[in-house]
Amino acid sequence: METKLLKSSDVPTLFDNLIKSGKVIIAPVTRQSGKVFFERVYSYDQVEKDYIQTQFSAKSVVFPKVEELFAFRKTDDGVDIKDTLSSIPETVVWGIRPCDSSAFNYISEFFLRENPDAYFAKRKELTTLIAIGCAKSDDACFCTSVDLNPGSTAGSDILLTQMGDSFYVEVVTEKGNSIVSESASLFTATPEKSKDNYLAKPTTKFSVDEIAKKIKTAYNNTQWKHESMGCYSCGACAFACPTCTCFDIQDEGNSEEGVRKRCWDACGLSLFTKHNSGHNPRKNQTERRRQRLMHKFKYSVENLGIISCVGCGRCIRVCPAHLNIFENILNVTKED
Amino acid sequence: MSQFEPKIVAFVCNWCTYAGADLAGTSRAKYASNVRIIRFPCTGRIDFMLLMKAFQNGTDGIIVSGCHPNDCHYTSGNFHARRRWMVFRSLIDFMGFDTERITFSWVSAAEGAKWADLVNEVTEKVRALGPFTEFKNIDYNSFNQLDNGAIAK
Amino acid sequence: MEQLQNKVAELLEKGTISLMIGFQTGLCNDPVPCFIESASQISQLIYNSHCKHNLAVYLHKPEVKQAKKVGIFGNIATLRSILQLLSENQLWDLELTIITINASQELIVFDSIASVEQYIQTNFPELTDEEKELIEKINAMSRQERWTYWKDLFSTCIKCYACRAVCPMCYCTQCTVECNQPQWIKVSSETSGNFEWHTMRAMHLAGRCINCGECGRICPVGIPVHLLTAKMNLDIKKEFGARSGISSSNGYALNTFNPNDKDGFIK
Amino acid sequence: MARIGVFICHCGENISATVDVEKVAEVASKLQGVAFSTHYKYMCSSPGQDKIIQAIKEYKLTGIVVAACSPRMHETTFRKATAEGGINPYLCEMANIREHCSWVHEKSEETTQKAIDIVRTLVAKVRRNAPLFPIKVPVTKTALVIGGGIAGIQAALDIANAGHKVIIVEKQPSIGGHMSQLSETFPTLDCSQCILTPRMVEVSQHPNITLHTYAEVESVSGFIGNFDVKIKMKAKSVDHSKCTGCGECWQKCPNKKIPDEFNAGLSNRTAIYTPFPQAVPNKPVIDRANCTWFTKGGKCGLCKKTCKAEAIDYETTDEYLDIKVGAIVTATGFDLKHSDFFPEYGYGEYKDVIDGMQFERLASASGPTAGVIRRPSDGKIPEKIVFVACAGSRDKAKGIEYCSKICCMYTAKHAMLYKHKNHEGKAYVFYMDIRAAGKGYDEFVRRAIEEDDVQYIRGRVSKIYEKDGKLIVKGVDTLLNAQPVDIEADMVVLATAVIANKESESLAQKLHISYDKHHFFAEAHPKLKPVETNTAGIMLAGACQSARDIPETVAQASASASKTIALFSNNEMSREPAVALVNNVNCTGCLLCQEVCPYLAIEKEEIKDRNGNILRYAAKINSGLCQGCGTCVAMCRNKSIDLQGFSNEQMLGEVMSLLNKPF
Amino acid sequence: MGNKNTYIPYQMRIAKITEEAPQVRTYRLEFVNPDEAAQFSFKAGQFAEYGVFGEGESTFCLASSPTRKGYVECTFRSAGRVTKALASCEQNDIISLRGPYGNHFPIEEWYGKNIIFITGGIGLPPLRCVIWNLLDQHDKFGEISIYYGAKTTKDLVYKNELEEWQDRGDIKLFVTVDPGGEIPEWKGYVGFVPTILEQNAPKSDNAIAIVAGPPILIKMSMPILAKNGFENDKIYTSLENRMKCGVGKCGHCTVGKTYVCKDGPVFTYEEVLKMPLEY
Repeated sequence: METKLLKSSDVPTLFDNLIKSGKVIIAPVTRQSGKVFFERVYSYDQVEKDYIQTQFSAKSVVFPKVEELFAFRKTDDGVDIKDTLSSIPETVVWGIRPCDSSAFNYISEFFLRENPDAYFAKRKELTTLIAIGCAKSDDACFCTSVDLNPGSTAGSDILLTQMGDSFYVEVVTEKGNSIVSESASLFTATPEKSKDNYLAKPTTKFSVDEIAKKIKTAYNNTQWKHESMGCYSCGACAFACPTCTCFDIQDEGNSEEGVRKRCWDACGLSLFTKHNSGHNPRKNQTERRRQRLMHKFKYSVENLGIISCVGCGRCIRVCPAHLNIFENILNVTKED
Repeated sequence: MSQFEPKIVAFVCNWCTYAGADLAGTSRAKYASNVRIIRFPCTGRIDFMLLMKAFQNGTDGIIVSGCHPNDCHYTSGNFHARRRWMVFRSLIDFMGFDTERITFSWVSAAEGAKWADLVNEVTEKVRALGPFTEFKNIDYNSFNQLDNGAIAK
Repeated sequence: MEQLQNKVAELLEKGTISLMIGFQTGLCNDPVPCFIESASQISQLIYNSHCKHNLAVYLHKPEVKQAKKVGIFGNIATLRSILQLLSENQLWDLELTIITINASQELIVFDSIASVEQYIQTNFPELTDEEKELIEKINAMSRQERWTYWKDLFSTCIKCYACRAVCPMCYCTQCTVECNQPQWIKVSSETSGNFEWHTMRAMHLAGRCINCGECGRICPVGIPVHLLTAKMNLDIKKEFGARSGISSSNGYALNTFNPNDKDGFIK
Repeated sequence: MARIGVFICHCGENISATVDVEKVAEVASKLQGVAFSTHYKYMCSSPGQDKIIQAIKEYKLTGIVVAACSPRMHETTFRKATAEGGINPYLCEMANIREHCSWVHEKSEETTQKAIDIVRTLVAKVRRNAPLFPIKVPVTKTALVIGGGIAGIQAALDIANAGHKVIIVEKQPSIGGHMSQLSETFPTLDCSQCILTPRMVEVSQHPNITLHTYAEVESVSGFIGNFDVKIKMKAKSVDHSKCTGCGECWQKCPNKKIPDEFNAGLSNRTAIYTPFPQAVPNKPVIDRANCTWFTKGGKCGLCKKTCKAEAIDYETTDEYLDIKVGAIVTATGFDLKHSDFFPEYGYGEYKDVIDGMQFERLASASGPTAGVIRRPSDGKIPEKIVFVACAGSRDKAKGIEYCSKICCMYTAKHAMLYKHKNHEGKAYVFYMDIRAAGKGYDEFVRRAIEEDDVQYIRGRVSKIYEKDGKLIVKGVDTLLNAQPVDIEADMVVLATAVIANKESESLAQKLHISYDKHHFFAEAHPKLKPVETNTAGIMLAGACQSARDIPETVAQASASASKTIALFSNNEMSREPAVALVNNVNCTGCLLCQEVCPYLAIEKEEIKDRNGNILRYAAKINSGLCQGCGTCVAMCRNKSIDLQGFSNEQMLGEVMSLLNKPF
Repeated sequence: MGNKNTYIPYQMRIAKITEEAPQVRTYRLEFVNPDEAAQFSFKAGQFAEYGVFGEGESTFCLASSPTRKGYVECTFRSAGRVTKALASCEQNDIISLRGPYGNHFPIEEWYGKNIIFITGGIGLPPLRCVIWNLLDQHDKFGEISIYYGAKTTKDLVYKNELEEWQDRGDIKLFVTVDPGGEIPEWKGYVGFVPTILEQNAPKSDNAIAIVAGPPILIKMSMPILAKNGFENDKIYTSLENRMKCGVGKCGHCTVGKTYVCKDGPVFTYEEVLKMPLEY
C-alpha cells in the first residue's frame, strides 16, 4: 500500500480538483440543527472539519434512503419501463470515518455475494471513499471492540490522518490511486509512519470473540425483555446505522404512470413483519430488538462470516431512550 | 404573454355553499372560471389533510366554505370545522405557508351573488400572488437524494 | 433518592405494583428509563433534575400492560400525559400507582387521579423559556424565512417516526401514515411528504399535546418538532381557553365548540 | 379496472351554448377507467335515460358519470336509471357542468376545460364508489304520547283509531289538561267539559290505548322507529286495580286544607284526592307531601281504615317501566305566568286580583262557586270587573315579547260570561290591540262590545291599588288622546301570559330536541315541518310548541298523528346509506368522536377475545341515528372512520384528479 | 438472475379469470413478451412477486404446474392494498411479475413414495402446483392423497379441479368443511381437517406429508402426523412470511438467520423446529 503526504494547506486545491472532475462530492456539513450530515458540497469551505461522527452513515451514497427502481408509463400495448441505473453519477465521499468505510465492506458482501443488487453494484462501483482517521472519539464509540480502530483502512480507498499541518495519506485501492494521480503534484512521497499518536483511543467495551461465542446461546436469555423494555420502536438506530440494509418497496403514481421506489425500512418498527392477516411474527419489541442485535452479532456472521456492527456508536447517540447497544449485548450474553 | 390563470379548488358543503353556487348558476351570475368545486356533505367532513394534499399537488388557491354559524344542516358541523380551520390556519402560517392562498367563507344557499363575488375576489388575489411553487420546488434537490441519481423530473 | 427506592421496594413488597417504571443512570450519566420488577433491581432507581423523559409513553407497551399493576415515576409532563390519556379512554387496563417528587423534593404517591388533578392545578407548567424564545423567534421571521426555516429542517427528516414513538399521545395502533387505502402520505421520505407528516402530526396533537417536548428533544436530525404543537397549544389556549392534560374527564378543545368562537378570519 | 360510462348533456342549449360538449365527451373517453362516453341533447329525457340503461348492458359498465345539471336537480333521476340498467344506483354520480360551469362562464376554452376538469374529478370519484344499500330500520308500531291534555288525547285517539298501539303518559292523576278546567269555550260558548269528557272516556276505554297517569318520562334513548323509553310511575299509594272510586276515603280524609290545583287555588282539596269529579281514571291518589301519614310518620291512616276495597297501600313506591316505541308525540302543553311578577297590579296582594284561569273556575258550573261569579275575598258578586289583556305578553321589559294569542279571545269571553250572569254588572277591558283572527273570532269580540256592551278601553293599566274595599285601576285611554282613566272595580282579571311548561327544558334534553329561548319546543322547519322536531320520529302537538287555542291544538295533534301513522305504515323504513362506518380493527377507542356527533350516534363497543375478556374498546356508529355529516370522519386521527358515499378514497381521489395528479 | 436487474418485472397479461370463492380469484397470466415466456421456468413450490403498477407488489405462490408451459397461474385472496387492486383487474389488463423466487419441493427425492397433502382454505394453491406436477407424472409416485378443507363449501377453491381429481379415481381425496359450513347438498366430509386426518390415520411408511395453510391447521396436524409415525424430516411445509424483495435483501421475511424468501419457502418440519418461533 502506497503512503504519501498532503499539506493541510493543499487540501482545498485537492478538493477543487475533485469538484472540477465533475464528480458528485459528498462531505460532512453542519446543518442549522447543529448536527453534522453527509451532503453534496460544491466547495471546501462548506465542509465541516471538526466532528467526531456524522449523524448518519454514508451508506445512503450506495443505498439511498429513497431510490427509484424504475419509472413506468402505460402504453397502448403494454407498459414502458425505464430503470434509473443510467442516471447514477460518479461520487466521491470525503471525510468518511474508518468505521463507516469498513461498513461498506459488509454491505457490499450483503448486496453482492448472492443475487447481486444492480443498483447497489453500480453505485458502489462509481463511489470512491476518502476517509479521515479519527483524532477524537466519545463514549459512544466502540470500534476497537469490534476489531476495528480509528486508523483502520478497511473499506476506504484513501485514508487521511491529520499529522500536525499535513495529512498522512494511505492509498488503499486503485480507485484511490486514480484520485491521487489526478492531483499528483499535491502529494509528496513519504515512508510508512506510525499514526497511533495522532489517533483517538476509544475504550474497548468487550471482546468480540467472546461475544461471538456467548451470543450463540443468547436467544432465550431472559435479559432481552429487560434490555428492550426502553425501546420506543422507532427506526432511528436502523436509519443511522451504516450496516442496516432493510428496505421497503413502494409504488407511487397510478396505473397510468408512476415510479416504483425502495426506501429504508427498520426491523424495529412494529409493523415491519406484520402479515396482512394481522398476524405478526415479531409482536413485541423484545423480539424486534433481539432480531436486530442478534443479526448484527450472530446471524450476519452465520450468513456472511462478518459481524455487521462497526462500533460507530450512532445508534447510541440517536436513540431517544438512550439504549446502549454494547451494554445490551453485554447484558444478554451474561449467564441467566 | 397571457396572464397567469390560477388553479383554485373550492371545498364546499352540500347544503349551503354548493346550493349557493347552484343559485349563482340559475341566476346566471358570471364569475371567474378558475374555481373547481368539490362537494362535501358538510364542512365538518372537510379533512385538513385534503387541503394539504391540494396545496402539495399544485393548487394555487383554496376556498373552504359552508353554512353560516347556526345554519348547519347537521346543527354543528360548521362549528367544529371553524375550530379546526382556526388551528390549521395558524399552523400552516407558523410553518410559513402563505395563508393568503386559503380563504374561508360562509356562503348560504341564498347567497349566489356572494359566491360569485367570493370566487372573483379570490381569483384576483391569487392571481396577484402568482403560482404556488414552494411545494413543487422542494423535492429532488434536497438532502434526501444526496443528488446522486434520482430520475430527473 | 433512598426515599424513592424504599417506597418502590415497599410497593413491590406489598404487591401494589408488579412493575415500576423509573430512571436509572445511563451512558455519560444521562438518566435513562428503567423497568424494575424485583427488589433486587431497586438500587438502579435514581432521580435527579435531568430525569426529563416522559415515561407515560411506556404505558402503551404490551409488556407493560401484561404487568397490569404498574408504578410510574412521573414529572409534571408525565402526570399530564396520564390525565390526558385517561380523558381519551386509554389506560383503563392498568392499575396505576403514580409517584412524583415535587419542587421541595418531597416524595408524593398519589392516592387518586383526583389528587393528581389537584397537584397539576397547583403546578401547571408553561413552556420553557427557551421554547417560548424559539417560538417568538419564528413568529418574528418573515413568512418566506419561516418557510425556508422549516423546509431546511424537514428536508433532513428521515421518517424514522421517533417523534411519534416517544409521544404518549401517539398511541394509534395504526397511524395514518401506515394506512394505505388511500395512501395519505408517501412512505418514502421526501421534503413535501415530510411537510405533510409534520403538519398532520401537529394537527392531531393540537389541543392534546401536553408540551413535554420529548419529540423535539429526541429527533435524531434535530428538528424542533415540539414547537409546532407547543405553538398550537398556545393558540388554542388563547382562542378557546382550553388546556390539555389537566383533567381526566374532558381534555380536548377540538371535539367541542362554542357558538361564539371568533371567526374574524372567515369571510 | 373500472368501466365507467360518461354521459354529457347539452341540456338543450343550456350547456352546449358555452361548453364544447363534443370535446368534453372525447376527452372523457380517454380518462382512466372510462369505457364509454357520449353526449346527448337531454340526458334527463327518457331517451336520454335509455342511453344510460343500454350502455350499462352493452359495455358492462361499472360506474356512471352524468355531466349535466346540479345533482340537487336530477341525481335521483339518474340513479334510478342506473338501477334500471342493472347496477347499483350509488355507482352513479353527477358532474355539475351547468349551474357551476356553463351558466356562469362565457363560451371559451377555459369554460370547456373547466367542464372537462369537473368530469375528470367525478370519474375519479366514481372509480372509487362502492355499491351501497339503503339502511333498513325496523319500526316498532307503538306510539308514546307525552301529556294527556286535549292535544295528547286527540293525537292518541287518531293513532289508536288507525289501529296502532298508543301509550299516554300524564303527570297529573287525571288526563284532561287545561281544557278540563275551562268553563265555556270561544267563540261558540259551548261547555268545555261537555265536549272534552267524552273524549277522555274514549281514551280510557280504547283497546289500543294504555294510559299511565301520575307518571313521567324518565329517559329516552334510541332513534326513530326504535325508541327505548323509561317511564316513572309515581307512587299512587292506591291500588287502582282494587279501588272502586267510591269516594269514601277522600270524604274521611282529615287534611282538607290543601289548595286545589284544579280550581286554581280558589278552593281546597284533601290529601287523598281525585283532581275533579269527571277525572279519568276516576280513582284517587295520595298527595304524600300533604298526607299526615307520610308527613307525621304513620299517624292517621283513616283512609286505609275506611277503604273497604283495601286499595290503600302506603308502602307503594315509585316504579319504573321500560317501553319500546316507534314514535313520540310531545303534547306537554303550557303554564300560565303567575302574575306575581306584576307588583304594580297587586296580584297575590289583593285577593280580588285574579288570573284568567281562576276566572274560568269561577265561571264554571263545576267550579268552587258552582258557576256564580263571586269575588274570592268576601264572596260578594262583583258589580264592576276590569279585565286586563296582555298582562305580561308582548312586553319586552317583562322578558316576554311574544303574543300569547288566546288572551284577546278568552278576555272577551270572560267579559261576556260575566255580563250574561249579571246583566247589571259593568265589564271593562284594557287592551293593546284586539287579535281576533280566527273563524268567527272577530264577530265574537264585536258581540261582546256591541250586544253585551263590554267597555273596551285601548290602553295600558299602570297601577292597581285598594282603597276602602274597592280596587282602583289606573290606566290611560290612548284613543281619547291618552287621558287617564281611573276605575273603581270590585274585581280585576289579568290575562296573564302563556308560558312554556316548567319541565319543558329538561324534557327537551331527555328527548334531544331543541327549544327556543322561552323553552317552547322547536319545530324542524317553521313552514314545511311544523309538527316534526329535528329528531326524527318525535312530533309536536299543541301549546308545548307555542301559545295555541283549542282548534289549532287539535288540528296540530291530528297532523302529528298522521305523521306517526305514515311512519307506522311500513314494517321498516329505509334510510340513505350515506352513513359513517368504523373500522374497529384500527380504532383506538379514544372516543373523542363521541363529542362531535350531533346525533349521539357513536357508542362505545367492547372488543372481546374468544373467552369474552375485553381486549380493547372501539367506537361504533349506530347507522339508525347517523345522518352522514362526516364530522367524526374528519376528526378521526387515524382514519378509522369513513363515510359511505364521501369516503376518504373518493374525496382524495377527487382532489388529486382535479389537480391532474396520479393517485 | 446473473447481472439482470432483479427489480425490473415481467409484464403479464391476464388471460383468464376464475372466481374461486368469495374474495378469491385465480388469474392465468401470459407473457406480453413471448421470448420471456420461453426462458421463464420454475419449480413446484416457488413463489413470485405480483405487482399492480401504481399500487405495489404482493407475494404469493406460482399455482400452476411447471409442467404446463407458456403461462403461469396465481390464486389470491383480496385483502390489502395490492391484492384489492389486483382483484379489480380485468381480462387483458397488464400486471407485473418478478420471479420465480425461493426453493422448491424436492419432488425428485419423492419418486416411488406415497404423498399426503394436508391443507386448508387458501393454503391449497401452493400445493396445487405440486399436485398437478405429480399427477402429470403419476407413474413415478405411489399413492397420492389430499386432505383439504375450508370454512364453508363456498370457501373451497378450485372446485372444478377438486371434482376432476375426485373423478380420476387415482387419488384419495378428503374434502371437508368446518362444522356449520356445509350446505344440504354437500356430500363431502364435515369437520376440521386435522379431525378428518386423525380419523383416516394415514400410514407413514414410505410416505411424505406436505402441510400448508393457516398456522392453526399446521399446529393441529403435526401431532397427528407424529402419532402416525411421520418423522419431522418427512413432513414438508411452506412458510408465508411478509416479503418485499423476494431475493433475500429487504429483510422482511427473516426468521432468525433464515431468509424465508431465498432459503425457503419450503422447509421440512425438522428445519422449521430449529428456527426461532418468528413465522
